[in-house]
Amino acid sequence: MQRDPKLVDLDEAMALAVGALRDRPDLCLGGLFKQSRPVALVRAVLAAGAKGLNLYSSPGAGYDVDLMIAADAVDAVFIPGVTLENRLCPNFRAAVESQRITAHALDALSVVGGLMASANGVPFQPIAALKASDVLKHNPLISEFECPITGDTLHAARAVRPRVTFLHAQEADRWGNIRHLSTMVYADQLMARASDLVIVSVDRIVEDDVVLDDPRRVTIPSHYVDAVVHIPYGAHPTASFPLYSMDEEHIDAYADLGDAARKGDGAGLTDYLAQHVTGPADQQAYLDKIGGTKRLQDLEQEAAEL
Amino acid sequence: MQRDPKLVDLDEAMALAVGALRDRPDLCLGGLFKQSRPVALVRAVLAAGAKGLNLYSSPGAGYDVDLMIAADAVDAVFIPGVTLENRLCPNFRAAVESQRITAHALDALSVVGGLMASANGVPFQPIAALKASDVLKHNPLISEFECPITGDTLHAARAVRPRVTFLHAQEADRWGNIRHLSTMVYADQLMARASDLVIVSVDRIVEDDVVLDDPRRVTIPSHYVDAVVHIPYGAHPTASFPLYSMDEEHIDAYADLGDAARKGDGAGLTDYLAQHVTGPADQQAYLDKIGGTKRLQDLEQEAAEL
Amino acid sequence: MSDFSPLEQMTVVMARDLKDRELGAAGAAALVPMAAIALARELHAPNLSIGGEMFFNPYPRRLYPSMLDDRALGRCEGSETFIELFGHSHHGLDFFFHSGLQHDRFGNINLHFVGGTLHEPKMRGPGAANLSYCHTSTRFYICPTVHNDRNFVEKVDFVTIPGHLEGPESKRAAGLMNEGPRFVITPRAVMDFDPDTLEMRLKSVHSGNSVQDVLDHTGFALNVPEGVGQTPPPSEDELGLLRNKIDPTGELRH
Amino acid sequence: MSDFSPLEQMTVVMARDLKDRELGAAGAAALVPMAAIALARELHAPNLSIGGEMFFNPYPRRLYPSMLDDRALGRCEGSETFIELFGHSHHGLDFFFHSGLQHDRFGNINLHFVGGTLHEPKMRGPGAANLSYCHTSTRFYICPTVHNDRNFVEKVDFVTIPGHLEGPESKRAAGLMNEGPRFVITPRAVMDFDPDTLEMRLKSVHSGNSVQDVLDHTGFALNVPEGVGQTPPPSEDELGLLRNKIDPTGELRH
Repeated sequence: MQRDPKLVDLDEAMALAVGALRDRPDLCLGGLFKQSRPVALVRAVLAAGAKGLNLYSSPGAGYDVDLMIAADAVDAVFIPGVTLENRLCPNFRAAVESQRITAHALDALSVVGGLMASANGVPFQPIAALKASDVLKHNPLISEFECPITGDTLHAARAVRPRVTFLHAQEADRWGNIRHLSTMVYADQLMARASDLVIVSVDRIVEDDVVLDDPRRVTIPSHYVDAVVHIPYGAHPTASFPLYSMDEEHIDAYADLGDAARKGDGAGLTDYLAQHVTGPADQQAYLDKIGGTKRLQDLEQEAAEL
Repeated sequence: MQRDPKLVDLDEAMALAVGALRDRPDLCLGGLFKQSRPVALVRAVLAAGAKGLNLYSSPGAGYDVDLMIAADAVDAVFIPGVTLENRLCPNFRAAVESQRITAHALDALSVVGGLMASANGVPFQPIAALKASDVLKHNPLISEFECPITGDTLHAARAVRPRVTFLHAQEADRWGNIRHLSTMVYADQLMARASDLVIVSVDRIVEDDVVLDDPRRVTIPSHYVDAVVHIPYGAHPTASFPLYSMDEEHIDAYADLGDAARKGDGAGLTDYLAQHVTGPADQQAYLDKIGGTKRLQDLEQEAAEL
Repeated sequence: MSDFSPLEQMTVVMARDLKDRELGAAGAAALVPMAAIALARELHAPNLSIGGEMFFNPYPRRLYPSMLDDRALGRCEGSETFIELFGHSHHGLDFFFHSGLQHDRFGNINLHFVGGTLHEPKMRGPGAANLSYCHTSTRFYICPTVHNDRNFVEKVDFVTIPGHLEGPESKRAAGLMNEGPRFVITPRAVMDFDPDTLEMRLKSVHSGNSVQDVLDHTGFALNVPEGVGQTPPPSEDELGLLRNKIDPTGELRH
Repeated sequence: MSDFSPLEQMTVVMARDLKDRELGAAGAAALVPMAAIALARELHAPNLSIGGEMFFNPYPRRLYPSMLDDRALGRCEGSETFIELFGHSHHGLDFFFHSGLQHDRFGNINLHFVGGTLHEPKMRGPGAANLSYCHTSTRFYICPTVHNDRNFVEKVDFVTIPGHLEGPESKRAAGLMNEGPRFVITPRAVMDFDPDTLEMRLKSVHSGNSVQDVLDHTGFALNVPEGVGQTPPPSEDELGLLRNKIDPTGELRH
């Protein structure tokens, strides 16, 4: 008998994701802000018509969350910080201000604590460091309780178990053992341990021996992974260090379209979604659209020079 | 101004350790069973006359704990499994049977949960997986409480904060950034995060750039480390993979002496302690005693062939 | 069939019961269980994963008495730490393995002491790290490498690892929801548990042993159902894989 | 003294207040704080550690607007994850930095919304990830890169980051035991807090600004104690290190 690889094509991965999200629409995204976001998987699930999602992430997100809101796929956002860092997220902001989505007021410890509880297999994670912020009055992930050891009032972050998690990493073997080569890995490993269904896009596939020769480089063992998809530049326009840097120009141009839409002119944004999300037949078509080899070489060059 | 290195000599490290243990005698040891145990540091603290210790460890320990008991340095053992794996620990067994030490009945989750709580900075870690064992009736680290989320009865492992932790790793830079090169790291990182004072022995010191060129290889950042001591073969007779394997013959010969002592003939054990613990002037004298270059080459050879 | 050792017989019995796509780990006394898992992966369970004890899918070049360090685990598909083990212990595995100083009629296991009390023991054992897999995992196997009237006793002096406690009612009362111990596999025989009473009973006897031998070496009156036969010995295939690929240094034959 | 930018002035003010052997982190809007920490390490605090946000002691070749990804952090003395950040958030740092959409008289910070309510906001801001360092750390600095009557208001619409709340009593009642915000450092001036009332007051005014300028650009009646002078400008040494070593691409001058 032969072992079954977990390496699948994007269509197979999306069939898994869409089915699971129909069951419970809680989707979690890996990376942080502009690094290692699973954007190709996000575009694919939008192209597949995802709707009504509850979005989770490591505590900071921007472009991809905004894009999903622009594509009208989101009901609620459970992410503490949503920003492009150098500017606000236009569609996030517009959708909250017009009450088309609910953006919960949360903090990092509640989200991370909830994922820790889920990964640890316990009903909650105690938190002792939340005090005095108005965020505590609205936060749906926590409740107060009395510490059984000290008698102090603590917060319990109830287990957060995403139905589906999308991650992006640099490498995997065919069995689904994932290798982040970046310095920062954020909450990707925690999310993989905390989630029901985990789909990972990787820039490249490596031979089995690459994994076995350096097991400590495996950031997420295959056990936690349901499907791996080989998508070169799958994090674009966010970065996948050390392979390529973030495409700030692309994100800024997108944000300009979003701001125009927020002020009433949605044509550019609609066209952007058609050209980049629903239009491209595959990742290569998308890469041609965003500037092709020339643009990608620039981003690789920036990453190589760091 | 210049940055102060954390690299110190063994005497300085022991001055730190002995002072802290006088304050509170809770000592925790890294590694597991026969791998990456900080044995040179253990010998040094025994030679410095440590007494009345409460010993913690990752959930499994053997030779070093038995040695500390043989040297009459231990009051209580808070380690779930104490064994040489191929045989029982002779001095541990004899000391418990004659009620010279208290060996608490514990489990892995209580100890690990207590260290997790300490590392996380919360008063306790909830545990939901402890059921029906007689260990629960005696375990001093946990108490029952009602889950604020589910209403179920859970166990709270109260934070375990060792006063001093000894670890052994393969490499460090002079600033105290630690690099385990072994595949298995066990609870070393967790202990470093959970403890007051952390002293690490390493087989070799590397240049600053070695750390900076591969930050993800840093298993314990300098922040958690109070002192690094350069002690080649500092884990002997336990292993420091991938550099050298465990010296099973040495451990077995020691256990034979322990068993003889348990049955009434303590001369061999007394001599062993004099020859190996209190006798050697330094690590080189110890290494000469245990077989010198020839023996060490064999252990290196075994590790290299794996 | 060529000659085979009791540990080889134990290995193949365990291997045959492990299924493809399961997740399991070998526990602390790992020589025979690790051989069994490796054999199952070679034979009929290529998607069986070894995990839950800080490593995934090791590829050791030979077997070692302990399988918890880099000698056996240095080459594997990923390493974790005790923090992830904490999570696995709660989420559970499909199978695990245990053995102890004492095993009793209901499959309870004692690793702490024999005679006296915990803090005034006549003989102190090693204790145990991992208690939770015995009930968070779907099932476990009891596999001591000796079988005599001192390690198989009517009632253990201390329940380190709960098995079936005192039967179905006590198990339910304690919240043990999974199967618990399925088989007891020793160098002499295979035992299972009566589904109604959860009492241990003889299932099959290894080559070279009689039913009476097993009863003589068991410290309680072991139930012997009708038609207990011989344990199916290792096949050529099983033994070939074991000796050529998994255990080239013959650790199972020492 | 050569010309210098408002952000360079902010940087040196912060750097001068950081001490050797402290542990701190820069927060999300990290350009100026990270420059300040780097400058302090060069000048008088070689043992100051940067940590608590998933990395230790980075050595970026230049500054970036965000300092939370591999552009700035790829070369560092160790990386962690959000799990370790959870621990640091409880154990606290020596110092941290914050800025928001609104800052009020008591140093409270709003990053969530301006006008309306949380779920029916007039203008929705980004929110914030890290709330705890503001009180688990010994102190923090408020350092927005703009200073006008819309981001300095009498009372924030929402307390994302608690500062001194409504003064000493409310702080005590809420269990905020540490110093909280020490200085407010903007492109125009430095403010501190009256030790008795914990109300913000002017401390010094940067070169090119008058006291009246600062008052005109502050949305509440800022207290002006006797003898408020000019902020000591960057020294040759400070500016040289900043421009040659820390910020060679001039991010602080754009």
